[in-house]
Formats: sequence, structure tokens, C-alpha cells
Amino acid sequence: MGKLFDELARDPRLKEGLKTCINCGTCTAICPAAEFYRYDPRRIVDTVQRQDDAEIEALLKSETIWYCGECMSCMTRCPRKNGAGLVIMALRHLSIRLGYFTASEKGRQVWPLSKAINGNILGYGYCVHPATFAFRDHPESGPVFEWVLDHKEEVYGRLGANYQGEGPGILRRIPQEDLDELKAIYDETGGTERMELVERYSRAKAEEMGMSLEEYTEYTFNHCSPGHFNHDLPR
Amino acid sequence: MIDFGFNLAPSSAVNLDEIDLSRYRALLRMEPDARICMGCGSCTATCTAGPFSGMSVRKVLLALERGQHVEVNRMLEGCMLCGKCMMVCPRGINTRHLILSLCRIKQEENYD
Amino acid sequence: MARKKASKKTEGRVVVIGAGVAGLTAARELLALGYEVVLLEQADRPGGHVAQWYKLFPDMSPTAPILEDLLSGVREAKLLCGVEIASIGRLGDGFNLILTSGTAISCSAVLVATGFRLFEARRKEEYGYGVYDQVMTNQDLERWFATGQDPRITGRDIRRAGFVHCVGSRDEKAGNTQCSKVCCITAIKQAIELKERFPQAEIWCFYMDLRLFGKKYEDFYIHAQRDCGIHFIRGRVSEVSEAIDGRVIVKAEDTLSGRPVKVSLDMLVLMSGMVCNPGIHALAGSLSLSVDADGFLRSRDNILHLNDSGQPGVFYAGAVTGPKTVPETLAEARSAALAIHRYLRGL
Amino acid sequence: MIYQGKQKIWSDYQKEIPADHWFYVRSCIRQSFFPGSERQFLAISRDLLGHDIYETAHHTTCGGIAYHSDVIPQETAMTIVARQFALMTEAGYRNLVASCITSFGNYTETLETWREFPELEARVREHLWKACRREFEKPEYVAHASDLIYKYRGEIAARAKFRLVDKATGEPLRVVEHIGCHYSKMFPHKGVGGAEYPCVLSGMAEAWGGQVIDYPERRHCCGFGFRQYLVKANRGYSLSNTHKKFESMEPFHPDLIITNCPGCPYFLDRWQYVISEQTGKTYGRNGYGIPVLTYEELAGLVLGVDPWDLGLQIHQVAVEPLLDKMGVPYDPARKYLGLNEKEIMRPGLPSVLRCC
Amino acid sequence: MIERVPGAFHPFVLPFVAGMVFVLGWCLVGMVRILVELPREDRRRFFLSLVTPKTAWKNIKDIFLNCLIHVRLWKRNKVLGYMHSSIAFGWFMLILLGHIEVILFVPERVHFLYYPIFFNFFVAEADSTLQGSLLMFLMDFFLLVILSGIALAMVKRFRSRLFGMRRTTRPSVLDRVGLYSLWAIFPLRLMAEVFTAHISGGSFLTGPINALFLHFFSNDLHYMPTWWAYSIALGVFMFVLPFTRYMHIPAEMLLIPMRNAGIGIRHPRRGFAKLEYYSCPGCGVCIDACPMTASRANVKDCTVYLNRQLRRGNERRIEQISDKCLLCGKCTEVCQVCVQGPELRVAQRRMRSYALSPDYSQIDTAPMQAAVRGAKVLYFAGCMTQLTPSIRKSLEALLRRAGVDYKLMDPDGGLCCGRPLSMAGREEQARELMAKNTEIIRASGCEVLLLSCPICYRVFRESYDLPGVRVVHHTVFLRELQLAGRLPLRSGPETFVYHDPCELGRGCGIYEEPRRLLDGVGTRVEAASHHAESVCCGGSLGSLTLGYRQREAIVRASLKNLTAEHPATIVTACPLCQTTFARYADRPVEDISQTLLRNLG
Repeated sequence: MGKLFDELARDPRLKEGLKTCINCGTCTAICPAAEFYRYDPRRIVDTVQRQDDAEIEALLKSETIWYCGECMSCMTRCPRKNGAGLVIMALRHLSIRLGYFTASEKGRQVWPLSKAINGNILGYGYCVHPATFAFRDHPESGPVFEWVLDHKEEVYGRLGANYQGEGPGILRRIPQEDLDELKAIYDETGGTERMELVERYSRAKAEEMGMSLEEYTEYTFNHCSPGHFNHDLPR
Repeated sequence: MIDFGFNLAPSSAVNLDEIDLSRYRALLRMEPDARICMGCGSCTATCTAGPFSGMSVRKVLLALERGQHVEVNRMLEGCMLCGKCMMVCPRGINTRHLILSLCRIKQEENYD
Repeated sequence: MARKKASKKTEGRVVVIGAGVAGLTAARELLALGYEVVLLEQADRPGGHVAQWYKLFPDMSPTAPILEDLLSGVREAKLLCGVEIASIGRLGDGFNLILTSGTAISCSAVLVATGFRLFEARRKEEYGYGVYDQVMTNQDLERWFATGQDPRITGRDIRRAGFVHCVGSRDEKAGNTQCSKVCCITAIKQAIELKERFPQAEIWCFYMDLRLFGKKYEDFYIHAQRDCGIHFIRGRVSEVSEAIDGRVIVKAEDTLSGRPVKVSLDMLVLMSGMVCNPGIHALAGSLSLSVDADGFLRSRDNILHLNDSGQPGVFYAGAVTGPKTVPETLAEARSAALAIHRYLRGL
Repeated sequence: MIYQGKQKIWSDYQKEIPADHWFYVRSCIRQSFFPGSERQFLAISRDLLGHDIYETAHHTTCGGIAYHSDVIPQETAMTIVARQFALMTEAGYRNLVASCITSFGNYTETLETWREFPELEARVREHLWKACRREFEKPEYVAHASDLIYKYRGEIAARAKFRLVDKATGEPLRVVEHIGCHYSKMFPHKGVGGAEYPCVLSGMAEAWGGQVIDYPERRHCCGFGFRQYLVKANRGYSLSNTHKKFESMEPFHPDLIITNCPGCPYFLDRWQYVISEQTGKTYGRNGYGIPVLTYEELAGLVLGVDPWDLGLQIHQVAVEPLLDKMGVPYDPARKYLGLNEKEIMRPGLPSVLRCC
Repeated sequence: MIERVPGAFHPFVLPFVAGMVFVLGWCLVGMVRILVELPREDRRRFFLSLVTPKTAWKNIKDIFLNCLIHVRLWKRNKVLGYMHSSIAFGWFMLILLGHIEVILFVPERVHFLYYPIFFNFFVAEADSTLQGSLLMFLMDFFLLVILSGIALAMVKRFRSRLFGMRRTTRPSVLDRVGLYSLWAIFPLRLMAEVFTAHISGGSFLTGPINALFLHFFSNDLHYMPTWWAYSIALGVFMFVLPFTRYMHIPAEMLLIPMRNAGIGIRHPRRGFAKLEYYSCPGCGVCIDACPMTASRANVKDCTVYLNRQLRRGNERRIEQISDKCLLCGKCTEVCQVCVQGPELRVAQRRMRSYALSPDYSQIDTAPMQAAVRGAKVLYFAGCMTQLTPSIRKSLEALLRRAGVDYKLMDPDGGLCCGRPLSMAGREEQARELMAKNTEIIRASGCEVLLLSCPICYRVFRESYDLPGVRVVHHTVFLRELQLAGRLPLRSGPETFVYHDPCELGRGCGIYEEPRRLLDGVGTRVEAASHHAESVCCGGSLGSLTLGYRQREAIVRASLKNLTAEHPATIVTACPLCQTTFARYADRPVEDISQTLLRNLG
């Protein structure tokens, strides 16, 4: 029994997600991430199950725990009612809490994610919002969406949205008192603390990598080193 | 072409319908015992070369049966022919000769 | 010799519920011990699951002569087929059974030999039994071996086939945590038989563990590997789907290499596991028999008193207490007869 | 394929869905990318069928995307969910309907987790009280908006102006359904039809005259994967998963794809555009893509709503081939008009994928 | 003495002369070809050795002792030895004496090739002088010796077991022609000389028989056919000689000086290798010696058959035979010509072409170097000892007990020594591994490299370049510790047999140290075959193709050999032998370190 495992075991998601694994591989077989990344959720669950602290620490600092898409397809098929996805969530949670996430390229992406999503939630009340959706970051949204973004009021208006308006409706402006409530929830439940922690570790990492925080944000958001996907296996 | 900043990735799943088994079949002709491996891993556990190169006879056979030639080659290149795998194999497979045979099979194509 | 000596001395009537191999064997021994035996069978004919099987591992023994032998031993018993028990209750030291037909039978002891039922493969939805055309069960395949009639195989050239082990076994989602014990060896047996019928076929077995514990089982496995070239993939099948040409696509992880594998097959055989014959559960209630977490009936203990239900006069034989092989069932049936004998003689 | 076999499985997963009195919560993604769908949901259930669907200006995101992107702790996510429950309770409702599948999954997961760990629920109640001075009752029913449309499918069919039938040949249209992963994969009994053969969408498609086709990768995820799309560096994953689905469905020549998840229609639509740009391949006929519609958009078409009021113009894949097949009239000139039919600039065209 | 035939010629000599010229020409061409095929430096070394008095004398001595006296055969079996040396030495003496006669009596005829052979035909009254009659006596004596040898050979041909050989080779057709012509030569010579004895003179053998015959034959007409027959037999023998096993006679005479010059096998088929396989007399002594022949299926895979197939160029069989051999070296040990069966096979293995070659360049030895720095005695357990940790632990316990300051070179598994690779014919790769190990050992700065595995020991001793490092096997090291009084042993009633591992005994010549150690702890008995004739355990890495199941019979036969004297415990000094024996043995099998540890005083 290791200390890290004890930490993990406190997470309800681990209790839900890992009863006893028999390494049958149903999870990996249908895992969308296992298909394209060098990734095997079964092994991660098995590693956690072995309760070896050194191995768990390596896992927390690894790329592999960040490949999961949390689609939870693995939960459907497991004959032992485990959920590899839930185990991954618990691992990621601990990795962030201990600051281990900056040890891996995919882990470092927590920073741009936290910045963008939490920024949206606290500023607009929603995780995603056209106001912060930059076409430059999303060329795949296509010329049609570039057009939408260029004409937000017109297009959303035509489709019946209450764009940034008062009262209910699509894309309404969320009243300030509700945003304040969200902020209060963040403060109360550790959301704010989490944001600050992510920022602190990321700043430190940025400094270590010789970048300003802006460069770091840009880099972690855009850069993908070879070795993650199956096609760039080292020869 | 637009640079989206990301690309399609090929699947890592082994599609048994499409894999190339010519090398595996050639090996079976030379070493019929290759079939009776039960994947126990004794060979890997005892392998001298394993810690240095990831060599594993079990995995070589498996990768061969799955058409993963690059991995087969990579692992075979680490083998030191010390013969311990042969001594511990519970099914009595002459793994050492199997490796030599495998090294001798000329590959039709240059797998990459 | 022993039979003759015992035959006239003892008395009492024993009802054996279930005329599968367990019931038939126990009935034979009880007859030899001099008891009057009433054999009750729900189906139209005796023989249970073995009667539906073509050959038995590991010697590929045909089932017909085995059954013939067993049946020849119970000619003196009263065999009632196609009957169902409406109620059962204690009457003095013995029991009183009433059949749905209205017939009442009283007896001194009851042997429960109701056996198992194959897991309903349809319930593993992801395997698509009853949804995809080319998915069948072990029982379907066995029937094809015996009769040659199955639209999924007859008239086709099977080039690629797969066997899925542990269907409804070792599966909490299916409500069965137990290992069904015989599926691994049955899959190997059927794969070999299939290979004999279709020598060109490539056959894959998807397993979680190969549990081959019996005499000659491992040799059978080696034979399947070396001589028949059957492939074994250690990974539980996760999903089955149907391609446009009607073939089934099977997805699993090859856990020994840690990579997902995918294969298209002309047919897929699901090794349905054993679950307790559910018909017995109502009876268990009226006789206060206890049922285990796995749904099988619970013996007094699992070492010394396998045949003993814990209730006086009620005994078990065969797969009613858990998955068993045919030889195990036969041995247990014989020991059940002796246990009843001891009980009735007040030993 | 044995259709009766599927029906038998569907019948094992019947979900109880009250017809009326729902507290409606919106979706982050659907608002932004499929605003017409949310509008249509209310138009059908409220205006057309007269059901009581309530929306408050004060509700917010459920935090699901943040939670699954691992940027907020579980308790934060649960407390945001609890706040939504509190708003529902305060408005006097007991049934919650979510526009978003992630939300639906998030609500379900929260309730299931509380059932398993009551101490967590108590802690969240405390958090909510401290942060917002609110209290809540747990909802009696949680449904996804598609569950409701599924329930109303017969009524919609009865009012249908168009059917999912090729007008030219009289053949039913070939419909591919795509169910959001968090709809029933985590808790199969919470979805209509279970996890393997959900019938929430196929039920609609069939009720409206279409023929549902089953292709090998039907159950595969679209590849959103939260962080796997939201971070640009990871989008290869997202793209590749959708690509896998399209390769698998290609031989079946579907006429349209119907989805119930917020992200899926966006990805199935946009990745067709990216694949066409990167590989030159398109999956529809004549250089078009396969139109991807939300269930509300499809219901709207069936009911005869103008396609441009449904927002079909903000799909990248052109829907006109589908409209032509169904015989839905449309005015190409009005496609890209702004508010109050105002002329604005038209969007650019992709270099490979054909648009109208 | 007078010359009887004018012109000193008669046509009957022609078959002999033709045969002689043919065989001499053949051998000359063969010799030149072999010399040409030798690498330049080897050729230089060979010529140099011929003019070096020390090696030249050794050549003469060896040729005399081996080719004529067959000393190695005498050691093996006296009857067999007598049989061979009677024919070879006897024939040599006949030729020598013939020449002496010619030089003494008709020196002008000495360059007539046939004259010394048919001396008795061409002269009359040769026994008239004392010298003449002495020579005549010697001629008859050696002829009798040869005839006794021929008689033994005939018996051996049909009853080989009488000569201690269970199995011999089946001669080919030409071998038989050669054999029968050889057998015929000497009785025919006897007859020819008998018939002319009253003219040329005779001695104790030819004289009386001649007198006896003269009673029956009144004229001299019949002596001519016998001389013809004699010449023809000689001619036939010489004509078929290059195509028979008798080719070993001339080949060996070249082989001995080459070997004395220190030349070894470089090319699998050319030069010295060719000479080796032509030097094989095909006697089949190696068949019984070969441990593989414990199962009948392997009889045709002995060295004698390898040589035969090499001469025939049957590639399929050459590969099979080469790959199966255990490389135990016993065939060389018993071979009268010392044909290097194992080396010849490894050379064949080396010529294989592989599509894939190992590459160890990625291996970083730096951490291993750091771990061993500063060791005085460096103990390399090696792969096989890693597989038998009890041997390693026993040896370490003994070292600690003796107060040896040592370091283990491969505590978490090291690199392979390279010997298995080189046995498989992959010399280049073996060198790569050796270079890696050399880096580690040199970095350690050790004085002694201790090995518990003979396979490693041999390669470290023979092929590594480790100046200033003493490479020592644990048997020797422990014996030294014992002699130095640092390893007190306690003697008990247990009986032991010691098995000589191939690589340690025949491979490195270490036989006595382990035996002396065992003498210190109990009673020692010997195996039926021991020391240099010890029988391989059957587990050898030398064999590439022998599988686990095929080895069982070999191991069991070897165990039977070991337990002939009913020892309580089998002791060996090789982890591979120990594991192999332990699999089938009915009594404990130990490494010597384990035995000693049990019996520490």
C-alpha cells in the first residue's frame, strides 16, 4: 500500500472506477484513444491496482494519463463494473494537485484549458462562448463559422438567439449576480484554488522552459511533439 | 492546403484482415513449434538482452502473428542468443534456433 | 453382487428431479441399492444437456452411447417426462409432490438434479446474438455438428471463425461472477471440430484465461495450437458489429501485446456459460433450500457435504450447485445415491 | 441483421419520461453552434405541443466541459449542478431536461455518485448553502431533450409535412444515428434503448419514415474527447476518430446523420470539411458531404420549418441535397441573410467540399 | 645377386606405375591448391615452420608417430592400434627395405619408381649374401606383420564390437573397392614373392611356401599372373585412393605440419578446412564417442559424416549436421587425426547469410562501469549462473568466508559473454558484445576476473583482450583458496562423482582442481568416461537445432555414464550442466561451490 495510492483511493471516482481489474482488455479494445495514441487504459488501471507508489508516481508524471477523451465507452463493457475513464480522472486530479502535470507535454495543456474554460465560465456563465471563440485557434470550424463569428449579432439574431440580451434565451448575458454565485462556488469548493495552483505550477514551468507565460500558453496549446500518436513510433 | 495544425493519425489497432503473415508462415514452415507458445512470458523474464533492448521472444512471436514487423526486427536486433529462453520454456520450444531462423528469413518488402 | 444383496432389503421411494446425466446416474445407483425411484423430467425426453451435445471432450466421445448406457440402467425406474412440479412439501418424515398434471407422489427423499441452463447469449448485447446473422452459440454449433443443419453454416465456406470465451461467465454485468469451467475446453474442442470440417479456416479463440485443468485438456490445447493452427488471443471481446457483407467484425484487445485488434469473421461462436436452472428457485423456496450469490443452490459445505442440502431428505447432484464437467457430475450423482442410502437407513 | 433481435433489446430499456413540466437547461456548445436547435426544441414542445417547459435566465453551464477537461474539482462541478437543481426547486419543478448530453451525463453521474456516497451530497449541500444560500431537492426525473422529442415523435409524425423518404424514388432515406457517449454508455438504463442499441434517435428516424442503418463503427465516439479537441495540439485524435466513423459508414451510403449530442454534429460536420481539405475525400455524392443534423433540426424539417430558420446554413456540409431528396422547398437567396432578412456578406467556400 | 630381367622392365609394372603417377600427381595438385587457398600470412607461416628446425623435427616425429605407429589408436585400443600400425608401419618398412635393397644391390635402378616395389621380380639369388638374406628376412617379417594386420582388419570388418567399436561407418562403393584392393595387395605380394622365391631367393616365409608349392606346380608359368595381379591391385588402390577415405593418408601428412605451424580453420571449405575433412580416415571412432548418438536419429550427424558430406558438397546435409552438433569436442579428442569437428561446424555456421543482424551499439555500459569501479576481484556470474542463483549465492558465500574482496559485475543481469553468439557462427556480433564487456572490465581496474560458468570462462580466456587481468574459473580459484588455508573443508562419508564440463575440461584443460577439492570433502569416484573423454551433459548451447525433447536421451545417457560407480551426489562446475542434469537425475546434482559450502569446516 502506497501513500499515493491512499490519496487516490480517497477519490470517489477511483472507488467507482476500480473494483478489481482482471486485465481482460475490453476497455482498450473499444477505446477511441487507444486506437490512435500509444495508449492502453487497461495497463493504467492495472498499474493503479498494483498500488506501487513508484509506478503510480511515474504514471502521474506521464503523458499517458492525458490521452483519455473521457467518453466513458470503457464503462459499458467492463465485466467487473470498473471504469478506466473514472480512474484516469482521479489520476489527473491527483497529478494536478501535486503539480506533477507539468512534467508531461500533455499534462501542461491543463494550463491553457483552465485559463480558457474557467475564464468562460466565470465571465460568460458557459464553458464555451462565441465571444471568446477565436477563428485563429479554430481553423477547422470552417469558412461558414468564420462568417458567423464575423456577424454574431446578425446570424444569432436571425436564429432566434437573445445574443447578450437580458432575460432567458440563447446566448443571453448571464446576470452578474449569477456569475458572482459561480465565483462563490469556485471559492468555496476549491475551484479557485485549483485555478491558482495550475497557474502557479505553470508559471514555474514556463520559467524553467525559458518562456513568458504568454509564450507558454501559446506553445502548450499548439505544440505536439512526435511520439504521441501511433504513426510516429520511434524506429 | 490549409494548415490546420494537426493531422489524421493512423490506427494502432491491428487489423487481422489486412496484416502480412508471409513472414510468420515462413517461420512456421521452419519452426512448427512456434505455434505452441502459450504466452507465459518465462522467456521474457529470463532474457539477458531484454533490459537493454526490450527483447522478448514471447512478444516477437506475438508481433509476428500480428504482422508487426518493425517491432519484430527491433526486438530481434537486441538478442544475444544466450539461450536462457530455451532453457526455461515450459513448452520446450527451441527459441534460440527460432530466432536464428527468423533472422534468416528474407523479407519480401522493406517493412517500415 | 452387492446389488443383489441390497435389492430386497431396503425400501423407500426416492424422487429424482431432473433426468439429465446426474439424475440418470443417481437413479441407477439408487435402484441398485433397492429403492423405488421416480424420475421427473421437464423436457420431453431424458438426457438433459448431454443429449443435445454431439461429442464430449477430451476424447471426442460421441454422446449417444453414453446416454444409451445411462438409460439402460434406469429401466426399472418410473420415468415421467414432460412434467412440472406444481408444489412440494414435507409430509411426516417424507415429502409430498404434486405435479401440474394433478398426480401426487409421496416419497422419503428428494434428489435435486436440475442442472444448469445455458446463459442467454442475447443478454450480452454487445455480441449481437439474435441481432447479427452470423453470431451463434456453442449449443447452436453443437447442433450443427450433430445435424448439419444451420443456416449460418450450411452451404457456406467458412474461412474465418471466432470463439468468444466467458460469455455470461465471470461477468458481473451479466450477474454471473462464476467461471463456467467447461467453456475453455469446449471452445477448443469445437474449434478443432470446426477446423476438421473446414480445413482452410483460420480460427481465433478470444479468452481471458485458459482454464484447462482436467486430464488431457492441456494436450488438447497443444493439439489445437500445433496441429490445427488455431490462434489464441488473450483478450475479452469488447464489441461485435456487422459489416456490409454480413460478416461480423470483432474487436478485442490483444492484452499480451497491449494493442487493440480487429478481425472480420464468417461466423462467431459465443461460449455461453452455465447459470443455475431457474426453475429450481421456486422449489428451493418451498423446501427452504438456500441459494448462493451465484444463483446456484448452496450445499451444506463445499468440501465434505456437496450432496447435502442442509435440509433433511433433500440432496443435490450435478450442476445444480455450480458448473461441473460430465465426469464430475457422474461422480457426484453416485455419491448422492450413497448419501441418500445412508440417510434412509438412518446412518 | 435481424431487426426483431434489436427490437427485443430495445424493449429491455424502457425509460419513464413524463410528458410535461420540465425545467430546461441550455448547452454551452449547442447555443454557440446550433442555436436553431434549442429554439426548435422549445418551439415544438412548448408552442406546438403545448407542454410546460420552463427556462430561467439565471441558470448557467453545468460545468461538465470543465469537469471533463479536468480543470475544476469534482466538488465544484457538483455544486454548480446543485445550483441548477436549486433553481429548479425554486421554480417549483421536479423534472430536469438538459439540452446537452454532457450535462445529462453530468447530472446523472452526480445523482448516482450521491446515491453511492451520501456524505458527498451532504458536503455539496453545505457548499451550495455557503456560496449561494440556496437549497435544493433532487430532481425526480432527469431527461435529455432528445428523450422528450423521442416521446413526442408520434405527435410530430402526425403533423409531418415532409417525411424521410426520397421523393423521387419513394424509398426511405438511409439514416445513420449517432448517440452522444455520455447519453447511455455510463448508465445504460438511463437511456432509451440502452447502450448498445439505443433507440432514442432511431425511433425518431423510423417514426418519420426513414430507414436506420447500422454500420460497424456506429457506437464509436465522435472524438470530441474534451481536452482532445479544445487544445489544438490534440485535435488529430478528434479528427481521426471521426474519420474512422466515416470510413466505416461510407459503403452504406447514408443520406443523413442524426445526432443528439452537442459536440458530435459539429465534429461530424466540420471534420468532413477538414478531411476533404487534407485528403481530398468527400463522403456524400457528387462532392458533397453527408449532412449532419440534430434531432431538433430534423424534427423541424419534418414539420415544415424553413431550413434557414433552423440554422442549417451554419453547417459546413451543405444540406441542400437532403432537402431536395425530401422535397423540402428552400430559397437559396435567403440562405445567408442576416437579422430581419438583412443582406450581409456571404461566407467563403471550402476548396474541396461542395457547398451551395 | 644378379639382375634377372634385361632392361629392368616388364609390362606388368604398368598398372602400378600408372596408379602411382596418378596418385602422386593428384596429391601434388591438391597440395598446391590447398596452399594457394591459404591466406597469405598462413602460407608464410607454414613455409617458415618447415625450415624451423624445432617444428621440422616435430613434424617428422608426429608424422611417424601418428601416421605410421598410430599412437593415438594404441591408446584407445591395443588391437585396433596394432591392426593399423601393422599395416601402415609394415607397409612403410616394406617400401623402405625395398629401397635399401635397391640402393645396396642395384644403385643404378634407384630412380625406377617400380623397382623397389617389385625388387624380387627383377633379381635372382638376392639372399645369397648375408646382407641380402637379412633384408629378405626383414621383408618376410614385415609382410607377415602386415598380413596379420589385414587378417584383423577382415575380422573387424564383420565383428567390430570385438575391437570396442559399437558402430562404424558404412563404407561407400569406392571405399569398398579401395578396401578390397588394399586387402588384396599383401596376399598377392606374398603369392608373387612365393612363386619367385626359388629364383629371387626367399626367407622364412616365402622360402618354405615356395618349396611346398613347387611340389604341386612343375613350371614357372603361374608366377607371372600373380605379379600382374599384385601390380593391378596396387594400381587399382592408387587410382581409387583420392576418392576414398584412404585419401586421409596423404592428407594427414600435410595436415600435421600445417597444424604444427599453428594454422587453423579460416574458411569453411577452402584451405585448411578442406585439408581437415580430407584427413578424416572415416574410421567412425567419433560415432561412439559422440553424445548425440544416444539417440539413433543422430548417428548420421557425427563428424565422420560431416566430413563425408563436405567432400560431396551436399549443402542440405552439411547444414543439418553443422547445426545439430553440441560442440562438445569429444570427437576431436578421440580422433586419431584430431579432425576439429566443432571448429569445422562453426565455420559452416559462419557462412550463413542473415537478413537481420543484432546491433548492440545502443547499449550504454557507463552505469555498469561505474558500479564495478575499484574491484580487486571481479566476479562475473553470466547468463547461466543468473538462471541458477543458488550457485551464485554459494560461491559468494565461499568468497566471503575466505575473506575475498570482490565485486559482482552483473548483480542485476549483465551482458552476455558472446560465446553463444560465436558458437552460433555470429562472430562479428560476438565481438561487439565482447567489446562492451571489455569496457566494463577495464573500467573496474580488477586484477582477477572470476567466472563460475565455463562457457564464459573459455571465451574470456581465449578471445578477450584483458591485459593485466587474470581470468580464472571458480574451481581453480577455490582450489587456490583451499591451498592457502583460507577455505577449511570438512571431509565426510559422502561419495561424489565429478562431471567435467566440456568447456572447462576439453575446452580449457582444467581437470584436476575440482577433483582435488572434492577429495577434500568426501570419497570421489570416477565416471565411466571422464577427463578428456567426459560425456557432454546434453544441454550445450553448441547445438542450434536440438530441441528440449531431443536432448532427453542424451542427458540420460550422460547421467548413466556418470553414475556407473553409484555416487551419492553428482558434482559439476557449470551451471548449464547442473540445470540440465538436475532435470532428469535421480540423485542430487550440484555445482562444486554448493558442495563445498555444505562441507565447510
